[in-house]
This record gives sequence, structure tokens and C-alpha cells, in this order.
Amino acid sequence: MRFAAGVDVGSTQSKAVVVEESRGIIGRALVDTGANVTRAAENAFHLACRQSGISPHDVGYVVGTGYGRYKITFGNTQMTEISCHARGAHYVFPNTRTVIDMGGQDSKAISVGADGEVLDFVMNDKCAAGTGRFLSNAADVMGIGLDEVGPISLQGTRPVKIATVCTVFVESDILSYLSMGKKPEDILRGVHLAIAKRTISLARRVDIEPEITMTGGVARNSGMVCALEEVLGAHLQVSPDAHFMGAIGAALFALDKMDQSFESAVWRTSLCDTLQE
Amino acid sequence: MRYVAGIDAGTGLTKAVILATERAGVRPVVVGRGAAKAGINVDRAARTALDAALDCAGLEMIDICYVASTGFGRYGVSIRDIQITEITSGARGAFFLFPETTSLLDIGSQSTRAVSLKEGGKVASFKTNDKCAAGSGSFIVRAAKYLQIELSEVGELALQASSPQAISSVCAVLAESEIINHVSAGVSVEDILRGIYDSLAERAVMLLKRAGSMERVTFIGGVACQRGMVRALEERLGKAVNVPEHSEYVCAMGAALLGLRRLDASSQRTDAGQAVWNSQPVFDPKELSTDQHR
Amino acid sequence: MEPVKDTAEKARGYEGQQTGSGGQLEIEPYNLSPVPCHLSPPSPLPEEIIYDLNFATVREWKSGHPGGKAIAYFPVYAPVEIIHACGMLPVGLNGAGDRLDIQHADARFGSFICSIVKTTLELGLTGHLDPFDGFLFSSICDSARNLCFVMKRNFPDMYVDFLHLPHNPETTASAEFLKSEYLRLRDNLERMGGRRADDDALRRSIRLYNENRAVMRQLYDLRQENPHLIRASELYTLVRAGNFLMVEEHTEMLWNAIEDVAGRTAKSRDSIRVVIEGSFCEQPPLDLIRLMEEAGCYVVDDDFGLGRSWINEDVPLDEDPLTALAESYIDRSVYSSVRHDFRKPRFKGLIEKVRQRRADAVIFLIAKFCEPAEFDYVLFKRELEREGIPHLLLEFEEKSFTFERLRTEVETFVESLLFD
Amino acid sequence: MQQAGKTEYRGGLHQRQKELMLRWYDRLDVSASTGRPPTVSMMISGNPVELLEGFGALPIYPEINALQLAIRHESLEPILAAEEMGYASENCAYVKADIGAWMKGITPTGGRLPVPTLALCNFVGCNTYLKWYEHIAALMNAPLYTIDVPFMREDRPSKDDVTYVVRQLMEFVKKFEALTGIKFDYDRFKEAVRHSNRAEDLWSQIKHLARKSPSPFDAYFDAITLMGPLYVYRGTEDGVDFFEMALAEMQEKVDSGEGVYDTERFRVVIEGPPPYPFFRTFRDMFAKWKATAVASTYSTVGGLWEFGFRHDAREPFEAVALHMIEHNVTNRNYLQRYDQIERYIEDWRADGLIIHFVKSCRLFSAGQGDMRDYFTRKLGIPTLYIESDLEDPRYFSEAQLRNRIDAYFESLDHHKSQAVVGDRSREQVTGDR
Ligand SMILES: Nc1ncnc2c1ncn2[C@@H]1O[C@H](COP(=O)(O)OP(=O)(O)O)[C@@H](O)[C@H]1O
Ligand SMILES: Nc1ncnc2c1ncn2[C@@H]1O[C@H](COP(=O)(O)OP(=O)(O)O)[C@@H](O)[C@H]1O
Ligand code: SF4
Ligand code: SF4
Ligand code: SF4
Repeated sequence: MRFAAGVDVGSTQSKAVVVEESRGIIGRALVDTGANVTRAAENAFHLACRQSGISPHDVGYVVGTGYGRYKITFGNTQMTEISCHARGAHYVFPNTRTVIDMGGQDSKAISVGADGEVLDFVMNDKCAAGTGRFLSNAADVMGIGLDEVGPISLQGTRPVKIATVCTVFVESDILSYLSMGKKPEDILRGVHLAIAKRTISLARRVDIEPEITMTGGVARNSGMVCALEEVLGAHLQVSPDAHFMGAIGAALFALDKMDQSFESAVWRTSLCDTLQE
Repeated sequence: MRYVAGIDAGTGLTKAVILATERAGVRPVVVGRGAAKAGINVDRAARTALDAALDCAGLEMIDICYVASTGFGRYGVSIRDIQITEITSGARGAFFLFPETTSLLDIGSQSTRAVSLKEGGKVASFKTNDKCAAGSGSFIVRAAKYLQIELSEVGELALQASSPQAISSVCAVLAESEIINHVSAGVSVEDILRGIYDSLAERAVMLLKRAGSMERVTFIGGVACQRGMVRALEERLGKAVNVPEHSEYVCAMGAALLGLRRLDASSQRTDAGQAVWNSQPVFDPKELSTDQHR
Repeated sequence: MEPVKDTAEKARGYEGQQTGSGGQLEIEPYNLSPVPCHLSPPSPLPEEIIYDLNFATVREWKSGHPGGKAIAYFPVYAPVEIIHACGMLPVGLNGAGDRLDIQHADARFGSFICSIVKTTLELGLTGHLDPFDGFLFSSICDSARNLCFVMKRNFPDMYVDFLHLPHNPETTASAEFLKSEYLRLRDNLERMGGRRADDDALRRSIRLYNENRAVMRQLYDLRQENPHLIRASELYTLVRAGNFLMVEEHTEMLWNAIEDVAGRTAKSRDSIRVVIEGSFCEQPPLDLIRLMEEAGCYVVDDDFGLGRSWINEDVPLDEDPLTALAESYIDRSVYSSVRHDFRKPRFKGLIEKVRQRRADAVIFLIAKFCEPAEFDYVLFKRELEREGIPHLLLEFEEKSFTFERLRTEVETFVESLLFD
Repeated sequence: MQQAGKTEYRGGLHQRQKELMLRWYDRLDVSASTGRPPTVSMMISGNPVELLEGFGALPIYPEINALQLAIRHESLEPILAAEEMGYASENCAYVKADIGAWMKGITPTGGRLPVPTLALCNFVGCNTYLKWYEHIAALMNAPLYTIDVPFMREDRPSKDDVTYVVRQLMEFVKKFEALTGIKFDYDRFKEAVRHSNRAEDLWSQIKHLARKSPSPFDAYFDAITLMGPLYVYRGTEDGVDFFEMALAEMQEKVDSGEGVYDTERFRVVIEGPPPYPFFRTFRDMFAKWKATAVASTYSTVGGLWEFGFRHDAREPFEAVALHMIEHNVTNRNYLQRYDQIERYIEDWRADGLIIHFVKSCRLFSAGQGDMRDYFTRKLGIPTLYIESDLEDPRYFSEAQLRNRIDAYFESLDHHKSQAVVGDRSREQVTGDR
């Protein structure tokens, strides 16, 4: 039995997933990225192996992805997180045509083909506005746990308007709303809607076609999912593994790499070409 | 003896200063200082800070003749007699402490302001970073949190840098990942911090240039108490800058000074130019802008 | 369409709010006496008209003029007289203020592009511009120009036209060229179903607009003398309303306003007198204009939406009308950052304005990413500093609605001029 | 055979280009101290350089100055200097770099640049030009003349448009005669137009060689090297010689089947100016994937010749006017640009389109999102949209760009591998030609 793994080193959290030859996920792990990227990647990988009950030596191939992918010293190769998220989402929801990924520092929308290949994608700019970081910040300012912001926001009935998109400035917006006596749930709902609008207007640059799958850490935030659905007027698929989607995709690519029976020889050759550089 | 209070309701901290003066024309002195974390309730933070300042001065609320508020939450301080912007009050405060000041740099937690002064500590022109929080104090707070060092140590640590590492990201938030890169590349914490200060100093100097002169710079605000930043700024400017002790209280003091003038003016004379500050309606930000859509 | 109700509600919100925030000013909230015009009673306030994204006034005009066409023009320097003479309703596009969330247009126009360009496209993409039969753009800036052709692609069935306004007034060829351009416009409009705009029709329209501009000038002069009697936000909405009404109706509305203002009494506040510069195209939120007054500014002149009032004097009636119009653009038009005349630098125009209106200071109120205005600021600044005129630069976006930072800046500016 | 790592073409041609450009800067340096020859500062887009030949005058191109600074990583300082003067961070960074450099006395070669005898604002499409020249005139104290060129608002220019421009060209000639006391030499002008005609023809042939697989050069990165002589020397014999040499070299490469990389994996069309401050880095991102740009819109800012236009010496003024009005990408409307790109993709057989959104240049960028929409949704062409700036290094985020470019080629690779399995033979054949 051989195994493959994908490690997604994000700006905030590092994720690792181990798959077996039959493409089943047998282990996953999540650690905070922190200051030492390489160590975080290793930790995530080792934890995932431990959870799978295998030794890291049993893993035949490791694909790294995420913003810190070049820092993964033990990996065999790297792929961009765009390809990986598309692949992962397609694996979990085979009818996926659009992926909306919201992570700690960036959000992206990917249009996916029938085989899980990337047709088109967009990403946000060099600014933390409207990303997961925005939410963690809002949570900090209001003294609420990150797990709670989503559920609380769902109780908001009269969302406030948030004009600032700057992650730092939003703090003072929130403070002034609080001092005006606005309810925390209305403020949070406002924050969520503001990000949702921003994200969707970015996502509209690609064809948004059903089914739409949401991936990335922010998918764990039920309030955000709901806000996105509201703005988009469409249903979003969210897997409990949403956070691991990039790592899953990477693991699948790793499996392809090992798997001799993979049909498209050309695809693999070209992949090898990429690897050589 | 008359006592006047100035309250600076900032985004990070609320600061209060009490000034005492014998009679008009005599240089007032600071008799009390107090601060409180600015929280959700601006008014409460203001009261807490003022109480602390009163304690420090050994006074009671009843002794205070006049309260001037300033800062981001100036309209939220209910006990105010007048509100003044932090730019005007910062300029007055800096001028009071260093009469030779030609320009003022105020770096707070979210905003950076450069002011050029004219005679009497009046504002000639100013620039603020209104588009983006890049280059403000929260940059450092975040970095400190990330590097797991105490905020109060940051400034000293940076002084020990040997080969500063530049931080190119403009965004306070995104700079984190750059910092991570440096850490994992084995760059020392000192060098990283110094790099951060260098990039903040660069932006600050840019702002100063845009505001006008840079001859005698007085540097105030919470970030001014970090020596590493002062050093970085001085190197970039190529000359020494004035940094008052208790730099974060300068705006509150400036407000108190202006409040005092107001008090003098209203008790001694009433000419039209001054009366405006009485007749001008006090607007509450609550009534404006944001609320109307509901 | 979904946003319809929402907007109406918002418009009412504004109405209620006018007294709310202005409650502490000495001025009574301004009320128009019912205007005996063709609008169904009760006639809407100018404020409702200008922020109505469903263009009720346009729809009404069209239902009153079966077969009549409405042409929307992108803010500035549009030859409304020609459109009017073709029997069409010229309507100035204002963008959408903060009444519309940009959902689609951001994707078409990326970062670093001003808001009005995006909201205009957004209005189109969300069907708000359906009452119109055509769009007219002109060579004011790169963003607006590209918008024209993006609109053309997205609305292939619409009449979309682009006017090239000459940038070289030094040559006599420019008036001739502009005339040829106006002729082309006239013919195009005629082809799409307009009336034949012969010289008589053109003269009739010019006369009506001459009168309209004259009243507008009178109002501005009145305000300059009595800034405490008429608020900037009030005058603003009054003038802006002209973008959406038939010219006769608007002139009447203005006459009524003049009468109304003459009857007012109020004590004047100690504020600084400022000229506002740079808001010729994208419009600042009304609350921002109010905020400036509240912070202690009397606006004594502005270039808000040059849209209608862009010709300084009467267009002569005794010449060939299209030549007269073309020459008026070249020799009689109000300067702005998007009109180029190297014979007389813009900063001279600004200094003149300051002197003539006895202003204390200039506030540049510039739309974010409005490149023409941002460029001009450099030379304006240089000149104002030479002349010792205080100035302040503020940036806004039409869709912004919190102004904490701007408030601080305006207040500081006022404090720096008033305190001591 | 070129190595994969070796991405920039360096040969005799490159050497010659350098010589020509240095000679031009040297002559400008001389003019700065002697006032001879007279100089005209003007914009690249639709430049009427032939007219200057009639005076023996030299062009100054502020755009070339600005881009030289950027390539040498020296653009930030002047940009900051300009921002101190009050320019906004969003203003066109070319203008800021040029003006900042002027104020600080920085020049691309270290030599001097003269105050132009005349600042000629040839307004061809970009409204920023008008501002730029207004500022040049005000800050350098140079006389100013504007040639107002009507925008391509209909498919073809009208007679009125042409007359209008021709009249202004004549007025410019009179004005320059008055300024310099030099009589305009009509015959020399005609001669220059004839040279231009020839140089343009060669240039166009070179561009058409990129239709071959593999393309002998990169029509974005390499073409930029050839663009300097095209603007400065087009109307001269040197220019004609240069392009003859260029064509011969390219033809040779085609004959030997030599491409930019050992194998040409992708053919793309690039829209928008390059990020000059990171020119190398940016190029390497494409080199990694062995992707060759077979056509680019940026290489047509000065003139669009590959679809047939040539200066016609029989009606030289009209020819110059037509060039300014119709045959350069900046004065053509957006929809015409869509057409141009479409033709490139079809006729130059490209796999995809890359749109480089330049933040501070609205002429190129305003509406590129719509362009992207058109190409992906209407035409189904894989399109990548990336943002940075052509002059301001602060807007370049290497990691982000690399990420996007990698992801784009990862997916293009997949596209191709699907499509090409049965189609390999075609590439082989064309490649051998
Ligand atoms: N339990 C949670 N509930 C809600 N949001 C969460 C939770 N955990 C993480 N997040 C969000 O996910 C983000 C991190 O997402 P991730 O996809 O890991 O980003 P990256 O790949 O950049 O590290 C955080 O910024 C946070 O906003
Ligand atoms: N004890 C401390 N040591 C060093 N720096 C501090 C300390 N406390 C606050 N700061 C810095 O001062 C900033 C707050 O400055 P301040 O002028 O109070 O801002 P504001 O007026 O916006 O609240 C913080 O962001 C932090 O960078
Ligand atoms: S500080 Fe704010 S506006 Fe600036 S880049 Fe960061 S998130 Fe964006
Ligand atoms: S606001 Fe400025 S940049 Fe925008 S369309 Fe108007 S003139 Fe052009
Ligand atoms: S805006 Fe673009 S086309 Fe215009 S001058 Fe700047 S870089 Fe050139």
C-alpha cells in the first residue's frame, strides 16, 4: 500500500491530507502556520500521517501548495493553490463548476471544467481588505471568538453598512457603531455582508455557474456562507472538509504522480516538465 | 487656581490631561494625567481616563472649569464643553512644549498625521493617511503580537539591529507574511523590527514632505515612545527630532490648552471671532451619515 | 426589478433626514412651493429627483410624449441644446451615489477607476437605464472614453455616441471641427427618430437654455451674497434637478427658489467662505456637502456637476446656431480639469473665481481616482500657494457614507483659519 | 539553439539598437548645451517624427525617458519626488517619473536633456498626454503646441477629421519655423516619409514572422527592444538599415527553426504595457513555461502597421494625419482593440490572452475587465488578468503574479494536453517549416 499527501501551507493555517491509492482520505491535520513555515508544514504533515496510522516514510509523493509551498523542504513538487482547490472541490463535489475560496489573506474564484481542471480564475488584490483576516480582526475588536462570529452574525436583522474595506480601519468603524449602540449581531452581519459583496463582485469576473463550492478556512464560518448565498442568490456547497480542499487537491495531484494507470500520459509528461524547473 | 481638562479619545487609548493655571497669561502646568483603554463606550473610557487624571492631580470633578475633547471620539465625550480635532490640538500641544516646532508628526494606532505649523502653533497645512492604514501604530502592534514580544520592548529591541531587513509590503496586515518569511529565513527579530521601523519612517517622511516643511520636527503619538522608531525617523530625516516625554498625551494637552484659551476668552471678552465656538452647533456624529439609512 | 422599492424608501429616508441633521442650523428646511409643472402632484423635491435611480421624471416625460426619446449624457459639456432641439429629453447621468451596490461593474473596470464610471455601467447592467434610448459620451478622460465603448458592446441595440471635443482652441480649425461634430450628432439623432433640428428649432432651444443658465447664475450670485440664506446642499439639489427635467420646468423651479430665498431671514454664522473645486464629474454625497457646512464652511462657489451650467454667458442667437454653440464651447465655457485650453491656464480661472466670490479658501473635493482633477491639483496648489490662498484637498467616493476622517480634516481646516 | 534559461535575445541587432539609442541621447546632450539641433518633445503614440526631419530636429520622448528609469530600477525616487509636489499615487506613473526626474536632474543616461524647443502635445488618445504637456510647459517653461487628434469614434475617420489634423500639422510647422528660424524643408520631409514607409514595411514583415511556429522572437519582450529605433529613426536611412538587419536576422532564425525557447510550449497574446521595473522578473515568469508572446497590443502604440497601413509619400501630410488618427492603438476605440486582439489570436495562432492591467494607465486599463469578459465568455479564450504597474515598483507583487501566471499555465497545459493529443502532428509540421 502506498500513500500520497498534500500539504497546503496557508498564510494563517497549514493543512495536510493523506490519501491512499484508492483515493480515500485517511488523515488530515491542521496547524497554525506561525512564524516558521517549514516547521508548520512538517508538523501538519506528521500529524496527518500519525492520524492515518502510517509513517511519513510510507508516503510516496508529497505535493505542496499554498502561499508557503516553496518552503516545504520535504515535498516532491509544488502546484498553485488554484489548481489544488479546483481539484479538491471537484473531488468532493464532482458537479462543481465554480469554486469560491476564502482564506486568511486572499479570496479567489475559480471556474472549473468537467474534469476538475481550471478554466478561469480571479484573485483579490494586494490588500487584506475583504479576506478572512478582516473577519478575525472584527472578532478581535469585539472580543468574540472566531468560531462565534458567524453564528452571531446570523442573528442580525438590521445589518449596519460598512464602508471601509481596510482591515485596519474597520476596527474604528466597528467601534463607532458600538458606541452608537448598535447591536453586535447587526454589526457583524454588516461586516459579513460587506465582505460577501466584495467577494462576489470579484467572483463575477469568472462565470459563476452552479454548482458552486466554497472552500478555505472561512467556509467554516456559517455566517459568511449565508451572507455569500444571500448576495449571490444561489446555494453554496460546503463540505466539512472545506478548509482542507487545497490539501486534498494537492494530495490527489500527488497520487496522479505516482499512479501509473493515470490515463492522460500527456498531462503527466507536461507535469514532469513543470517539475524539472 | 483654575483647572482645565483635555481628553483625547483615540482609537487605541483614551488619554486625559489636567492643566492648572493661576490666571490668564501665566504658563499653565500639567497637574494630572490618566489613560484608559478605548473600548466600546467612548464616554465611559473618557470618564475613566479623566478620573485617573483627577486622582493623579488629587482633584475632584467639581474643580474642573472646562473640558475640551479631541481625537477620533471627540463627539462621544458627553462632558465636553468644546471639541477640537486632534490635528489642531496636537499642533498646539507640540508648540507649547517645543515652540520652535515647524512640523509635527503624530503616529497613532490607525492614523499617521503630518502637520506643518505656522506662528503661534497654528496649523498651516496637514496630511493624513486616509486611504489605507499602512504605516500606522497597529502595524507595530501586530508585528509584536506576531513575533511574541511585548509592545513596550519593541522599540528597544530594534535599536540592537545590525542589518535591518526591508519590509516592502505596504499593508499592515499583509506585512505579516513577509515577517514570517524573514523569521523563517533566520533573520533576527531585531533586524525585522528595525526593517519595520524603516518602512514606517519612510512613509512618515513622505507624509511630512507632502505637508510642507520638515525643519524642526516634533514627533508625538503612541508610537513616539518607541525609541527604535525615533531613531529610524532621525536617520531618514538626517537630523534630530523632538520627542516629548509622554508623547501620547500631547493631543490631550493641546486640547486642554485650547480649552483654556476658550475659557479665558469667554470670561474676559466676547468678540465675534471667538464667539463662533459657542454659537457653533455641536453636531453629534450619531445624527449624521451612518444612521440615516436605517 | 428588485432595487426599485428600496430606492424609493431611501429617497424618503433622505427627506426625513434633511430636517434631522440640519435641525440645529438656523435655516428652516427648504421647501419648494408646488411647481405648476407637468409632473403629477405632489411634485417631488429636487432631492428625490436627483437620487431617483428609476428616473421617474424621465418615464413620466416619455409617457407624456409618445415616441419621444430620452438621451442620457455622461456628465459634462454635453450640447443639450441639440438634443433638445431634436425633440428629445437630455438627461445628465450622475452616477448612483450610495444607492446602488456595485455588483457587476467592478469586474469590468478593476481598481484605480473612479466610481461614476462603474456605477454608470452598473446602472445599465441592472436595467436601471432602460428608460433611455441612447447614451452620449465625450472626450473628457480616458476612463469615460473607454466606458463609452464598453457600453456600446454591452448594449448593442442602444444608440451610443461619442463626441470629440477639441483640445486645441488655438487653431481656428477647432470651432469648425466642433461644428462638424455637432452636425454629425444632429444627424445621428435625427436618424434614430428625432425631429429635424433646423436652425429655428436650435435657436428656440438655445434661447430656453440661455434663460435657464441666466437664472442659475443669478442663484449663484444670490448665494454668494447670502450664503446663510441658501445652503449649499439646497442649491446643489436645485441645480442638479435640471439634469432630469425639461428645461422649462427647471427654469420655473429655479425662479420659485429665488423667490423663496428672497423671503427668508436668518442670522449669519461665522464660517469661512470657500470655493469648491474638482467635483465637476463624479458627485460627492449630499451628506458630505452638508458636513462641510456643518463644519463651518460657507460654499460661495462650486463646480458641482458642470452639467448644465457650463456656458458662462448667453449663446448668441444671431449667428448660425451650431457655429454659435461650437464657439461657445471654445470661448465661453467654464473651465474644468477636463476642458483643455492652453491659452488660459485653469489656475488663473480659479484665482479669479476666489477673488470674485471673496472666498477665504479653496477646498478641492476630488473624486477618488479622478485622474484629470488629481493632475490639476499640482498646478492649482502651486499657484494658490504663490497667492497665499489656503486650500485643502479632500477625496471622496460617491458611494461613501461615513466621513469621520473627512470631518476631522474639514474641521481642522476651519479651526486653522478661525481659531485665533 | 537557445537554452530555456536564456530568455533574452542578444545579438548583433541588440548591439546595433543600443548604439542607435545612445547616439540619440548623445545628440540630445549636445543640444542641451548648444541648442542645436532644435528639439521637440512629443509622445510616442502616433508620433509625427517625419515632420521633425523636415527641420532636422530631434525628438525627445518623455515616455522613453521614464521607461529607461524604470528598467534601471531608478523610477521610485523621481516618482516620490513628484508625489511630494502633490501628484496623487494614482496618477500615471510615467508622468510622475518624468517630471520628478526633471525636477531632480536625473536622466536615463546620465547625460543632459535639453529643455525642448517646443513641447508638442500630439494628443493621440490618452488624455493624460494633455496634462503631461501642460505640466512640462509650466514646469520647464517651454512653449507648447497641441495637435488635437479626433478619437476613432466611428469605424473610419471622416474627411473633417483629416482636414482638422492636417491644418494643425501645418500650423505646427509655421510655429516651429517661427520659433527656430529654420525653414521647413518639404523635400526632406517627403524623403522621411518615404523612409518611414520602408521601415514600416520591414517592421510589419518582422511581426508577421511571429506567425510561424516557433516564433523567432517574442513579440512582447523582444519587440520592445526594437521599438526605440522605430520611434526615433523611422524616418531615416539608419532606421531602414536597422530594420533590414532585423528582418534578415529573424528570417534566418525562422529558416533554421529556431525559436525563443528550445521548445515553444505556449503561444500567447499580451495586452497592456509591461511592468518595466521588473521586466526581467516578469519575463522569467513566462520563460519558466516556455511561453512566447506572438503578438502584443503594446508594440502598436507608436503605430499599427501589421494590417497594412504605410505612410504614403504622395500625400505626406495626410499620411501623417492618418497615422495619428487611425493607425496606432492608443487612438483606436476599445472595440477596435478587441478586434485587433481577436485577429492576433486567430492569425498568429495563440493559445490564450494575457491582460496586464496597469494600475496607473487608464488608457489601457479602464475597461480591461470587460475585455476579459468578452474574451472568456464570448469567445471562450483562456484569459489571464494580472495587475501591476508599468513604472511604479510599489505595485508589483512578485509572489502574487507568479502564483497567477503559474496557475494560468497549469490550466492551459491541461487544456492543451486534452486538445493536442490528436493534434500533435500539426505542430510538428508547422514547426519544421
Ligand atoms: N473555526 C473557524 N470559524 C470561522 N472561521 C475560521 C475558523 N477557522 C479559521 N477560520 C477563518 O479561516 C481563515 C484561514 O483560512 P485558510 O484557508 O486556512 O487561509 P490560508 O490558507 O491563507 O491560511 C482565518 O483567517 C479565519 O478567518
Ligand atoms: N506601552 C507602549 N509601548 C510602545 N508603544 C506603544 C505602547 N502603547 C501604545 N503604543 C503604540 O502607540 C499606538 C497608539 O498610539 P495613540 O497615539 O494612543 O493612538 P490613538 O490616538 O489612535 O489611540 C499603538 O498602536 C502602539 O503602536
Ligand atoms: S492597511 Fe488596509 S487598505 Fe491598506 S493594504 Fe492593508 S487592508 Fe488594504
Ligand atoms: S470622475 Fe474624473 S476620472 Fe471619472 S469619469 Fe469623471 S472626469 Fe473621468
Ligand atoms: S496613462 Fe498610459 S498611455 Fe497615457 S501617458 Fe500614462 S502610461 Fe501613457
